[in-house]
Amino acid sequence: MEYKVKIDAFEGPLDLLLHLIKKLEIDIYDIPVAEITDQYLDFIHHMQKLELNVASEYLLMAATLIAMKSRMLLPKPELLNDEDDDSYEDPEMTREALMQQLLDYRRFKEAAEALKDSEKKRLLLFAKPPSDLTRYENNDLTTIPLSGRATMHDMLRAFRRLMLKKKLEQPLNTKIDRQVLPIGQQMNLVLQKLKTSDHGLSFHSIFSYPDRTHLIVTFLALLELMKMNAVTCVQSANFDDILINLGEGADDFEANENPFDY
Amino acid sequence: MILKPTKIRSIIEGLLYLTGEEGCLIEQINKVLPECTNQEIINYVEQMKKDYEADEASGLMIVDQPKGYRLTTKPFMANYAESFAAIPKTAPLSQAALETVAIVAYKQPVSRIDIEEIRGVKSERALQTLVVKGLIKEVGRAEGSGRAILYGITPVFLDYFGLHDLSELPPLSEMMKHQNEQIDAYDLFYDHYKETIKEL
Amino acid sequence: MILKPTKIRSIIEGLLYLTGEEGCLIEQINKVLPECTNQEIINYVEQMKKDYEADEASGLMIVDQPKGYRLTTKPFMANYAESFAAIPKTAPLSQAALETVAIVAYKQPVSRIDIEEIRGVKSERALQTLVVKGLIKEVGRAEGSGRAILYGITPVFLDYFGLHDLSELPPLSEMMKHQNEQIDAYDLFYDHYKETIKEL
Repeated sequence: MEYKVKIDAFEGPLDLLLHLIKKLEIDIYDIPVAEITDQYLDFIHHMQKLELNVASEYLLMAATLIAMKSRMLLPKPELLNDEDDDSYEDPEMTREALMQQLLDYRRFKEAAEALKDSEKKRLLLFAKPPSDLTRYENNDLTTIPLSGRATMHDMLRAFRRLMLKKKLEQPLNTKIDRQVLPIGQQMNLVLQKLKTSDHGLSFHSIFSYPDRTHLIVTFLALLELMKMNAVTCVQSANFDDILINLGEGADDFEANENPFDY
Repeated sequence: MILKPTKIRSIIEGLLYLTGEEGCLIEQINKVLPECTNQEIINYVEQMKKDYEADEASGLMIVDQPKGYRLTTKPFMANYAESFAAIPKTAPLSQAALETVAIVAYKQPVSRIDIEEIRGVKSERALQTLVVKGLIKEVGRAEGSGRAILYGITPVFLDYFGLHDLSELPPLSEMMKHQNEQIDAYDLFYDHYKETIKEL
Repeated sequence: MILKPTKIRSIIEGLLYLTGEEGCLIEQINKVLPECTNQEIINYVEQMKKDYEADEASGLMIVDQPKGYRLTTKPFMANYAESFAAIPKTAPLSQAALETVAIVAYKQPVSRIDIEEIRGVKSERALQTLVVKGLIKEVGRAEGSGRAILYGITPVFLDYFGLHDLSELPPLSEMMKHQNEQIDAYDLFYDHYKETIKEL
């Protein structure tokens, strides 16, 4: 018999037993305890890699099998009183229980196999992303009934789960935490963004960090720039996004010498 | 206005196209086609399924999803589709996860201990994977001191395995009736195992 | 191996379906079907165009676009698409979309590559969905040769998640402190599958 097997080729002691039963052409309804025990022990001796955390399950089964085998070799105690029965474990009962366990496990293993088939088929099927129906709809997310929406908690849980999955232990925002943001520097940044963008920037896009200090400093920087005519702000209607464009004073602005570094 | 059957069919096809991988609920189709009953819609789609399948010149097919349908490419298209980089590949479930999800599906609501008793091994990791993938979820707590978490399957499970509803799972008890056939299936299973073993 | 004309047709149909509203370049089809010349592909598609048009039971058609084709719904479908779009959406954002939008909220401005690094999977579709829904938008371009699109969140994001401003997002460092508890909290996430499986 070929024994060069890693333990992870099997899902556990029951799986290994089923494998042996199959391989030795044993009738699962009449398992020869001595033979299966020897084979089982032989097998786990030869397993190349018996990891400690999984080994216990295999060893427990080995112990059960050995106990069963040795009891079967012993003569049955005779003239038992009902009261004395407690101390005696009938190996036939243990064998019956093991058989039942194996049958149960095999049923689910077969069910898993059927599912695996469905999965395999399913993974071969592809579909396009949903079409953009916005041209047909009022694209107002607020029309989604509150009950149907994903909540903040949904989002945060999704995120935590993701972080856990990736085992990213370091907070992502260490870079921007406690960062000192002089207004002058922020004014510069806004101007640079505007200069590299050919169509102006939306008010919102300037506030790109979820950090209170950053928001306030950026807002102050924007007010300063407006005062200096370095930028102009346009809002086409109430509550519309404000569009920021370079102003006439932009070229005069010498950021490094500005007095707003407080 | 009474719609012709061909028209109804074309509308269903159009909706299935538009919704793509999200698929379309029977109920949604019904809202667009209020003149049809749900049963009529089901009949139309079932006929369309057959037609797609029979049409060798078509690369498309319709599959079930919970309470609805989805238009997908036929399996043979997988080879061709994979050359389009944008399609993300999904890794199949591990053997442990498959066994665990099968137990949850047939025995729900079920606790981790119940599952471990059947499998004979620790199943915490497999359960966690399945929860993260959304295939199972906590559906309650067992009575008694431990108040163990009880697991059940989710609509994602049905979708993942291409089932309309749980009743489409082959009954376990029936599987027992055909033990001889099952043994053959088991042989096949272990043939597969041997391959795995060789690869190791 | 020589492919049958019906097979070639079905492959083209499958590719056109998968590329959806983006469409497919003749050149791309040719890469998948190297045994056909561009002219042969054009002939196939032109024939398919006619067939779709003549088929009253189909809601789809093929339209030209520069150097390629696109599968789309027939014009009459607009009405039905509209009534479909008017159905109140009860489906919350997908898992992929939630993960992606969380990353954008915490890391903005952030490129697709950054997001994919964190998630470990392609995220183009999730980004596309979020842009379409108005939750995120392009806020600039990364420096460097690629000039990758940088994404940030929009006022719709704040509104959708019921925030007054971004400072109301819990700091990441706090969130990450309770990782162990989170494992149990995961299944709560699937609470939005409000229906238990029995109700399906």
